[in-house]
Amino acid sequence: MELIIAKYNYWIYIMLMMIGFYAMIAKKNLVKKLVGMNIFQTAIILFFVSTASKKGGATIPIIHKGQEIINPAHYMNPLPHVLMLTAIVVMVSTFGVALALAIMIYKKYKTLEEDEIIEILRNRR
Amino acid sequence: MTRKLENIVIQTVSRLLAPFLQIYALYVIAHGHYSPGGGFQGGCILAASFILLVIAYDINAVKSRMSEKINTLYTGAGVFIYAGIGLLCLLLGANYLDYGILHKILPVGPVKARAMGTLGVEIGVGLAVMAVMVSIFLNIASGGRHEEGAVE
Amino acid sequence: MKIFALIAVILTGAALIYSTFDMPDWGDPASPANTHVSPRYIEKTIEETATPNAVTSLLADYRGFDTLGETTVIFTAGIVCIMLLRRYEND
Amino acid sequence: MNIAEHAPILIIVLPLIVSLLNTAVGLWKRDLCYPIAVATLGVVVLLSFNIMGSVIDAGKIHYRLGGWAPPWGIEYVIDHLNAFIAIIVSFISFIVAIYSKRSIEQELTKSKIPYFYSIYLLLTTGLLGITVTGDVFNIYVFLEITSLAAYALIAIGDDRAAMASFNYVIMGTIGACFYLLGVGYLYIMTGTLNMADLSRLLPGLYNSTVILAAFAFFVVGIAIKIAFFPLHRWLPDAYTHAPSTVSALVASTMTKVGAYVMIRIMFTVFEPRFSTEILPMSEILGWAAFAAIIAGSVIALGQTDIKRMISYILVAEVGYIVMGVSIGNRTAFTGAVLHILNDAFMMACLFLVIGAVVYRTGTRNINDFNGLELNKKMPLTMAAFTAVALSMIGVPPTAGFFSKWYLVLGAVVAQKWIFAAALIFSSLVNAILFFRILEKIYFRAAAEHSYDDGHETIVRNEAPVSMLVPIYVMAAGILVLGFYSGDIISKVIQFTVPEGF
Repeated sequence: MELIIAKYNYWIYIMLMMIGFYAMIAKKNLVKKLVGMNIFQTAIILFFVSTASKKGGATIPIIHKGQEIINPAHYMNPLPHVLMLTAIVVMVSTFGVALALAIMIYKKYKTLEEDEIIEILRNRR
Repeated sequence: MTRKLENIVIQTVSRLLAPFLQIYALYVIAHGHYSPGGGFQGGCILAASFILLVIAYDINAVKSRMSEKINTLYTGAGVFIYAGIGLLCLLLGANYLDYGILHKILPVGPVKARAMGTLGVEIGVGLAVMAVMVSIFLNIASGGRHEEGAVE
Repeated sequence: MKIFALIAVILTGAALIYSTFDMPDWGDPASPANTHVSPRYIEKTIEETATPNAVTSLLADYRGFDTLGETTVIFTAGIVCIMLLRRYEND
Repeated sequence: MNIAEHAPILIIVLPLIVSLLNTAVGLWKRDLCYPIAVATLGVVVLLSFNIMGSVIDAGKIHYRLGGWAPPWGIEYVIDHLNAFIAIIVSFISFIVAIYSKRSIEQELTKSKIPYFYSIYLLLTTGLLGITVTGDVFNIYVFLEITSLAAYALIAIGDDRAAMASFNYVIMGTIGACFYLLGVGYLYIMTGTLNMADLSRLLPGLYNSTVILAAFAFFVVGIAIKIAFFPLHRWLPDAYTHAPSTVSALVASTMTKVGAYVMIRIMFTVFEPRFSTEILPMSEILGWAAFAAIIAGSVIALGQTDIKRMISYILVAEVGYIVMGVSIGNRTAFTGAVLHILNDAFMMACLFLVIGAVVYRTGTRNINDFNGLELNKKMPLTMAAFTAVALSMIGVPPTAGFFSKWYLVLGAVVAQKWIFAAALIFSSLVNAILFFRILEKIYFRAAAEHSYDDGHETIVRNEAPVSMLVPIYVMAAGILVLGFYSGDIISKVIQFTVPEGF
């Protein structure tokens, strides 16, 4: 029980990540792959943000006004949040570019199923 | 007839809502020093107000307010503000992005100058994020034609 | 094909779960992540940057160059979408 | 402002700012974009030589961004290896940029050209950013800039480029995410992101499974990015269907920078003894590299599309570098670093030559070369091609010979005979591959022509000068690097070998 409470955040992130990973490598529809990619990346965000928490009444890292002595244990760790703000932007950008590519592919082949595209390419040859 | 009536309700509400969204976005950008928020979040809200207009009206509603050229310029200008503040620090004799040196040209002390530099940077980020979000949305939604119903 | 993907995923997941046993406990205030570098950002943020929000000061000042990279990424995405998708009438 | 002092940041910021200006200038005057981009890259080359000079004179350069001391802020740490890779990246992107004008005009609509040069500069920014930084998370950010730019540049290629690029997006994202997870695992165990700080803190934690998992994430993530053998599937598609300019740039720089990151992680962040003794990682990587060399060479034999053939050779060449790193002695490591340089030049030159051929004839199929009489149509281009082909095979005194020599010698010193055999086997396969093409270019045409009517005069249709000059710079570079490889090793490469070898 102790173990579960101490580590469950990691286990949840691993399960989410594996769901996304499976969708990325096993699904044939390109948009489903992208959705898997998003789940995969969101799992990583969950992992980072969960490492920022501190038990014992820690709050968001905005320092109260007029505080003379600042105890770091009263505030959450800001660094993972910052890293994830950066990573979220990177993910949004990757997703936008991937969607643009999916639209290009759809315009060219009129389908988003990988099997059908491979079939079309083979016939063209 | 009902459809048209619904349209009127939606369009009016969105049109009224958009300025408030934009004000709120500016608040989120500017108040990032004291509360959760900052350039990226504010830029996204700002972009959402434009996207709301596209959904309620059509693409021309946004294109008439912010033409494509202006949008592209904003995209570059946002990053340019950021990189330019860094270069300014370099020219004033400090390391890149060392905002403390900005106190030479701002009427505040070195520590406050850091907060000022941060604010300038956040504005740049907000501008870039807003322009890019709008441009990606328009391109993906219209298949790159920037016309109503252009997706084939 | 799908079954291989499933096996690969389950194996990776099992290996990852095995590696979690050495990790710091969730919310442990004494974990290295919470004690080595990050306390300074909380303690000194007002003193050094006059910004009470540690996330903002860290994002735009201490690690400002990461954020420049981030902005560049989103700029790249915008330009990429224009280049890949935009079709002009005259060409 | 002292330029030499700030050169490490200027090589990143200069192309970035110019790429912003390029989009604005492109709205107003499209023709200006090309000269601006080329001039900027020229300045970047000068700056990176400047950095190399100061590293040779004064040792490691430390540059604190924002004036914050590490590990709180981001720090640039430049030693011989960084400066070496930075020169390779900036020089090749400069040369390829000169070349790009004509071929891009042929392959892209006019209105997209400003955006092309913007993204080209962003790609260079990203690669240089990865190269000079001393912070593991900063590498991730710049890795993503590079990747996004590369996805886009590949997707504007021929008919099937979009699909190839999409697969690259999926694989590349997995690779980048694994790298990010590796960063996260190191972060939760040590609490820092700075490389120097990490290498100070990590030795106490080498027995933890989390550190092992982090190392595995790093290696797998980077292996996907550099198309290391079992994970190489995206590379041939992507590089075959990309525009020829982009193939030349991306093939010659991205895998090399990836290899650099691998060396950094294995030998700077982790100590060499972790990568070689505590883990059997060097054994695993060595055998995977062995498989990469054999498989890359054998699959290349079966290709008829010349760009695809060279892509598979590139997979084998990546195997060379990883093998040299994994053997784990001084000679092999020297060979690997030297091969990063030589392979960058050879790949760039090969793709540039093929780009010129495609520009003039429109075919990439090796069998079509039979009737083309390329030796008479494009004699200068073909002469350059011959030089590169000899270097790929490893004929002295070309550059390719020396790096292979060091690699084989390293394998022999380590008594790994089978690795040495793989290297020699791959050279033999390269000989078959390139002599097959050279035969088609030089001899087959003449033989068939003799019992033809023989009266039609072959129009000499040489590649344009803006393409020919870069090709010759590269081809000359291969010969010059061969002559000066001793100097390069004694002045630069011997200082890159990690301690403990």
